[in-house]
Amino acid sequence: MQTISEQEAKERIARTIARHFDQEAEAGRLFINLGVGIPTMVANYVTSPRIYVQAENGMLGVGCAAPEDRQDHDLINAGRACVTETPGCSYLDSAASFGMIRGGHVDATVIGAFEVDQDANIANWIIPNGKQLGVGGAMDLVSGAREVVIAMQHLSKTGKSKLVRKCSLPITGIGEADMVVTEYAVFVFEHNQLILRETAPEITLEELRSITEADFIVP
Amino acid sequence: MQTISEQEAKERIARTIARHFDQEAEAGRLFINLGVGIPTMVANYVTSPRIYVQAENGMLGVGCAAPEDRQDHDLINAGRACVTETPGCSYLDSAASFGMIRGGHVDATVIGAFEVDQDANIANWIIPNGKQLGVGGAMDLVSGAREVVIAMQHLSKTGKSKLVRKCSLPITGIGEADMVVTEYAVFVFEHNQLILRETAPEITLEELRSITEADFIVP
Amino acid sequence: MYSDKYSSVTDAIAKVTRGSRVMVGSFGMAGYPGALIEALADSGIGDLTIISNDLGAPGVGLGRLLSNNQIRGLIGTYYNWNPEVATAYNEGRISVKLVPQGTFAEAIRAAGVGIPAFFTPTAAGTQLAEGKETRRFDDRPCVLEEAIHADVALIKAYKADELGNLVYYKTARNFNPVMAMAADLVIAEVDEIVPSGSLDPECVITPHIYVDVLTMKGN
Amino acid sequence: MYSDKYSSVTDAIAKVTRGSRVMVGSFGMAGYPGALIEALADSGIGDLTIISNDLGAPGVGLGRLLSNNQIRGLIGTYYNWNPEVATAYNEGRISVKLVPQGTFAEAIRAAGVGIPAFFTPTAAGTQLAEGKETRRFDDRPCVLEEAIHADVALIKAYKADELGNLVYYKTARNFNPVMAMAADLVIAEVDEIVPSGSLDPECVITPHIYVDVLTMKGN
Repeated sequence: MQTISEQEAKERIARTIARHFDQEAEAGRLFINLGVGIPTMVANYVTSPRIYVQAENGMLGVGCAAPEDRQDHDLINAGRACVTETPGCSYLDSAASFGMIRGGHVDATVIGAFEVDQDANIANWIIPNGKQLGVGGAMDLVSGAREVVIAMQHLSKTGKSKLVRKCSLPITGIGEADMVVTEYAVFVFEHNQLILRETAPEITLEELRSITEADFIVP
Repeated sequence: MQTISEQEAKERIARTIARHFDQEAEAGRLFINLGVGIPTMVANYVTSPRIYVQAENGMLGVGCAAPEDRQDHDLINAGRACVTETPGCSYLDSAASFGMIRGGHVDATVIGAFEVDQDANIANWIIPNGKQLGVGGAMDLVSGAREVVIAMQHLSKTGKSKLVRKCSLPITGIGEADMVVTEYAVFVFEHNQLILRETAPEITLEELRSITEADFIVP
Repeated sequence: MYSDKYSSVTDAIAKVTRGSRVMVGSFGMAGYPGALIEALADSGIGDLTIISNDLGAPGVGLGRLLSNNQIRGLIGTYYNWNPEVATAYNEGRISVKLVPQGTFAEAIRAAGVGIPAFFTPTAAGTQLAEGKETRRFDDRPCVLEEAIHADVALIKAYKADELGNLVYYKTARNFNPVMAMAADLVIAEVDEIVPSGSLDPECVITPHIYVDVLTMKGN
Repeated sequence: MYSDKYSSVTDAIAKVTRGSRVMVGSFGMAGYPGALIEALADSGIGDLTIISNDLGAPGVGLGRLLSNNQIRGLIGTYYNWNPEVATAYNEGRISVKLVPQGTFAEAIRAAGVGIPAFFTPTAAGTQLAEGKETRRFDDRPCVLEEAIHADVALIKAYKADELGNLVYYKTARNFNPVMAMAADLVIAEVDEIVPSGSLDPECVITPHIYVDVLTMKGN
């Protein structure tokens, strides 16, 4: 099994998700919300003009990152990065913005995760080590967005599978994951089962099983 | 007991309430909502520049009735009368407008009533005769506005007291009335008691008692 | 101005099917999608549940749907402006569910923002709270009200941009923005379509994510 | 421009008393009432409960209140940007109530619009729903959340008119408009005060009914 650099892994995950969204957007407009980290990178790779980015801190139609000389610290996304406007964008207060999410109007959210289990439970808000104290919009997003796409490296820093049988960390939502994209594979949840959809060229199915704790179905 | 014409009665009620609001507005701005009928006439008599009219169909800062040659049928109050703007007015959707009312931000509402009883219950939304089918904003207003002022003629068309011991018609709200203004008297509810505050010059206390079914206290 | 959401009034109304729950914006005749309603009446589509504040006047606007026997049920707040509603209800031809106006607006917003139910002090202890759970908060009785959702919303806005962002005009705003969030299919009748980016992003009332179809009178 | 609501920053902050529940608008440093917070930190007023999305950064902005030991409790969504919060919490110096960001925004709005409690699918089945009533709607578990109210709200807006109508600037809007509805005393720090009538009535975000005090930095 060939190893992939962290940077390469992240870019591949973002590209894979961007391709998925470009395909979905062929049927019509697609409204997406992107979390911090790999999820934000997805915006760099989507090509469809019918994809619109929502930021839960109160903006629909978020544009690309603001160039250094044109940063406005009152024009930010939920990761506090300075962004730009797109034509037809609009601003919302936080209740209206989360209403848009909770009401099921946002087609997809891309988020990172510490763990996802084979029952589609997501753990991405806290590692109970006493150093973190925050949930932000994570729970609202996984329960509100129509499709929840998990963007994460396959293995933790210590080499453990992040796709697990059962989440050991506090969960963010019950059974909310719809798709998991790692640098080695794409999985979807259908009918309460985790199904393998794609495998990266440098990995065999056997190798994938060996680095994946969760049970998955190969169609 | 001297009789008063219906027109005179209505104008007197409206003037009395307007005077009450002018006094209240000496302490600061006063936001009021006016129902259809006598309540609307209150706007003609208030003199304080610190009184602002809210219309529950979605406007704060309602101006006077629109002159016939300047009517805009998309600029109306809740009685569907064409109105005008005042400087600093604003428009609201219905949820925001009733949020303003339910949230206790509107200082007072003036409404008519079929009956008010001595426990401050109000009946003003329906006479169960099968000809009416509507509640409108009546229940929201009596439960939401900080002060509920009832503007009604003392007697019904058939000469019965509208201030009763116990409402016989379906109620609009429990114990919500704060003040009742008729052409003959002003009453307030305090500590669960109906208290007489003012009497018109042409009526004696004895006469008032004889035309009032509800028990009231004379301080 | 071209919009990929643009449709003729007739094509737009063809999306309404027999038995649908249809929300219609308006307060009296303010903010009323007139061309859409005329087309719906002309279509003869029946068995409809109409969710609107009122039902216009006899044989006029929404009133035509009743004269045409297209209505199975009504959910709304105030039918006193159209006495044919009480008649049809008394004769058992239609069902009518009366809701206090503020609760009606809030319940529609709730559907839009993914809140299935909420407690409100409005109507507690009245006939309109019968059969509903009541619970005390801060020693005040409150009624549990469920969200009101629709299959289709027919709304009226002033201007749309090409994307479908909407702004409204004065008190024609009323229920239109909340209904735009609360239906599976949202059809907006507008007076004008302007280029994307020409509406101030701070002043967009209904972001385009909520709008499926744009149409204009006379097209 | 003169406004009868105008006050110096110092006089405005003098209205905050020991033990108050204080809401503060902002998301990170966007839409942050900086002058008011500096004055609050300078005042040394203690035993405060701060209701805000986050607590800025260590020793900066709202973070100063923690360094100064002015905080008894926090209600908010995300303190990972200020690790001193977790430390103070672990050492038992402050209480912290974490709320999902969308629930937080909705609960503040609820307080503003007189809704004492609502059901939401967000957080159902997670640690943040422990001890809360859960009920199924449409077969989906939902959590009962209560409104969040404050004694004082410190908010940041862009422009006010003389009356106190407010408009915001881009993503600096965030929690400010909902907090403006949800406190007994609302103090708004603005960049500019313009004449009444110079803000478009269609674009006012916070009507002046909600605003008690206007203040500006450096005054």
